[in-house]
Amino acid sequence: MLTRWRVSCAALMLSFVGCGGKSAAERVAEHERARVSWEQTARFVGAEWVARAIPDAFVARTLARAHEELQSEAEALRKDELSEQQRALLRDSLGAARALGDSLARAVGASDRRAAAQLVDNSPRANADSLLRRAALR
Amino acid sequence: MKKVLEITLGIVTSIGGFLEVGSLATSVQAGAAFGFQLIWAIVLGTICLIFLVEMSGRLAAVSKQTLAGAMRDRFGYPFFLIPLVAMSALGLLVLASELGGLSLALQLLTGISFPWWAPLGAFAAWLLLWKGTFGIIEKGASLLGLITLVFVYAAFRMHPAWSLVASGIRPSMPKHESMHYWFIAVSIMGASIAPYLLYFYSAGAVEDKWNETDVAVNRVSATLGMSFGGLLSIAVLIVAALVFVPRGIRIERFDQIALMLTPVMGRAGFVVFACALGIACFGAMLEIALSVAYMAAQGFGWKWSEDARPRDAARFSLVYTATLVGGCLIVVIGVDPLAITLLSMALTAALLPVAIVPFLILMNDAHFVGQHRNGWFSNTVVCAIVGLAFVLAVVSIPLELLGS
Amino acid sequence: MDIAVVRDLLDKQLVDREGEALGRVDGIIMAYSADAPPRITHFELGAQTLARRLPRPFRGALSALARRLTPRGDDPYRIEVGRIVQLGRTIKIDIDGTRSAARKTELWIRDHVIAHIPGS
Amino acid sequence: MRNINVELLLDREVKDASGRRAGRIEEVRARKEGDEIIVEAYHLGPEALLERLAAPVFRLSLFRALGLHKHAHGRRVRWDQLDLSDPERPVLRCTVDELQKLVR
Repeated sequence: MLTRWRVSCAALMLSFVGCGGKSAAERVAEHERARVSWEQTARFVGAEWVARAIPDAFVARTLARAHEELQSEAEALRKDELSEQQRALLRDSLGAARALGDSLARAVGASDRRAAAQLVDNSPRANADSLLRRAALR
Repeated sequence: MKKVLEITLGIVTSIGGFLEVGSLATSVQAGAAFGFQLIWAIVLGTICLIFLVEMSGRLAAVSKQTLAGAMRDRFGYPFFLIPLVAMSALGLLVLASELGGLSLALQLLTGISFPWWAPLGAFAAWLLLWKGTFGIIEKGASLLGLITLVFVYAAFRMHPAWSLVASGIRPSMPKHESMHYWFIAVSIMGASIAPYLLYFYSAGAVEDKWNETDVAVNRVSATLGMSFGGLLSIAVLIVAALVFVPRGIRIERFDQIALMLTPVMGRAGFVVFACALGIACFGAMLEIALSVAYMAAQGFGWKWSEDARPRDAARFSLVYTATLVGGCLIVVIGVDPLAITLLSMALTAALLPVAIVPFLILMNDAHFVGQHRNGWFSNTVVCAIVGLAFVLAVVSIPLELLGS
Repeated sequence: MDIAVVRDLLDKQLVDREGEALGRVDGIIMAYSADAPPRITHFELGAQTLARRLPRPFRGALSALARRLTPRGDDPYRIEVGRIVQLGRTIKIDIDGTRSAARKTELWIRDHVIAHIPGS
Repeated sequence: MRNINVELLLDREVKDASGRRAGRIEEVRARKEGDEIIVEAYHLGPEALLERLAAPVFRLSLFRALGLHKHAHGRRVRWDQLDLSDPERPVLRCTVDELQKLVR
């Protein structure tokens, strides 16, 4: 009786651990999602600042946070076992996202709303259509 | 006429007091990650809460006993310690997350990033408990809490496709990230059912000297009040889904949540959000600190009353003071407030049976509630929802911890 | 009158003459002799009594803690069952609670902790 | 004459002289006469525990439908049938079979 319990517990644990291991494609999608999330947070914050909807201090802090998060995402990417080509692609887009946040932070620091507006306009939008469809909102 | 007034007041208090950092954070996370798909979790949690709140009011009105007192009476002291310890530990965690929410709100409003907001907030809460009366705390906090209705306004202004909202009420399997989906579902249920609320509610009913004539009033105001409260959580989820999903933003930090009202209301939205968050968290802090103190005092037979001067209920006052200090320490140590919120809500769900099963036994005991015993319907509904939340919690918490 | 000692007495709320909370019935003392029916003689209150009721691993540590934290001499505190005025959901006892040793911890905390905080 | 803490008797296993188990002490029945409370009997076994803890569970039709209530059983020990001279090890003064069954 007791052994049977042990066996089923072990099986359960194994299945948990099995769920933990993800395929390369899933991991790439996850890196991508994290990058988009913080890039778009920076963009969102920038746009709202241009519209004078949020105070400077909050913008500065959130952009700094975005910088940190993208940094640690880059760190995680370096440790992840992916093909060199995939890694390079992700690294470049991460770099671009960080650059956007940093330039926005500079524009906010200089109270230059026009530059910020330009940065927001020229940065990539999220693909709202596919995102909405994915969440079954369209 | 008096009854109508009582019911209205009961409903207003429940609406104003419903949202707190747990239900807010879990609803926002759900909306941002899964659109309207998790509305069912709010609905189930709220239904369960309606039954439980009605029961704890009924217990107090009929037996003149508080929930904690009745538990010690019925099950004896060694058993009583289990819910006492579980609920106190959980109370500290939840208190810490409310304090985190309050600090963020103050930071948003003042623009000052200040490590001392948490001790200040805890001190303000303590001062109110020390000097205030139950009436001030319950009615005042929930009247101010009506500001959270702004989420309903925002949800309507964003014109969601109501047919999609309705389809979220039906539980469905996740299409992606299933681990995270179930974890959030569990956290939502934990946040909605919030067992500490039951101890608070029954103590309030005894403090207000309810009797058997209040059973009907209690039933109506609990049902309507908690239903409207649940609608508030749903409104938060809708706004979060419509703001964050199309931008691809996942909520990983509290700061991101602060943006949810600006697309609809501009600068005012930012300020109103900060106020709503701050008031909701502050009110919840008062409730949690009091609940822990009520539980200890009633279980050990000490004198308890929020209306008495602290020196006349010394041990009771000491417990809520210590609880606030404890919660404050957790925040000062510097854990991520959003992470601790989600975890404590999920843990709440896992610990629900400890708090709810003995409660159900009490509510079926003629010795306590006489002819006002539970019917089979309420027993079944509560058992089913609590059981579901428990199973989901036990499976999804380890997975989420392993995954992250 | 028939009494189920565990169900009707143990863990019940005790109140004094004025209806003020005294504590709960943490323990019950029975005088036992081999040749006469045992009698319930006292209710017992106090941290020591509570600590003894716990499962073994917790018992020793909590009992030591209780010894250090509670005022000396009156723990556990006993009340004769002859002083029962009324049995029910709460048990009313004919004593003056303000002076009773059952309140000692409460009063100690009041005088040494709470009274030092302004506004108490 | 010695003092025994009733709350510590709870859950103690009672055996008869031959070492046969009679059940655990779950309830103590007494009668109040004036100022005195006089112990009449000890109730043993799961039935007595249920009587104390979960009486309402018996009313749940589900419980009855499963027939679980038939398995709970208990025994009543008159005060003179129990030797408590060592409260840690309560011993019967008679055999288990002589005890009265608790019936519901």
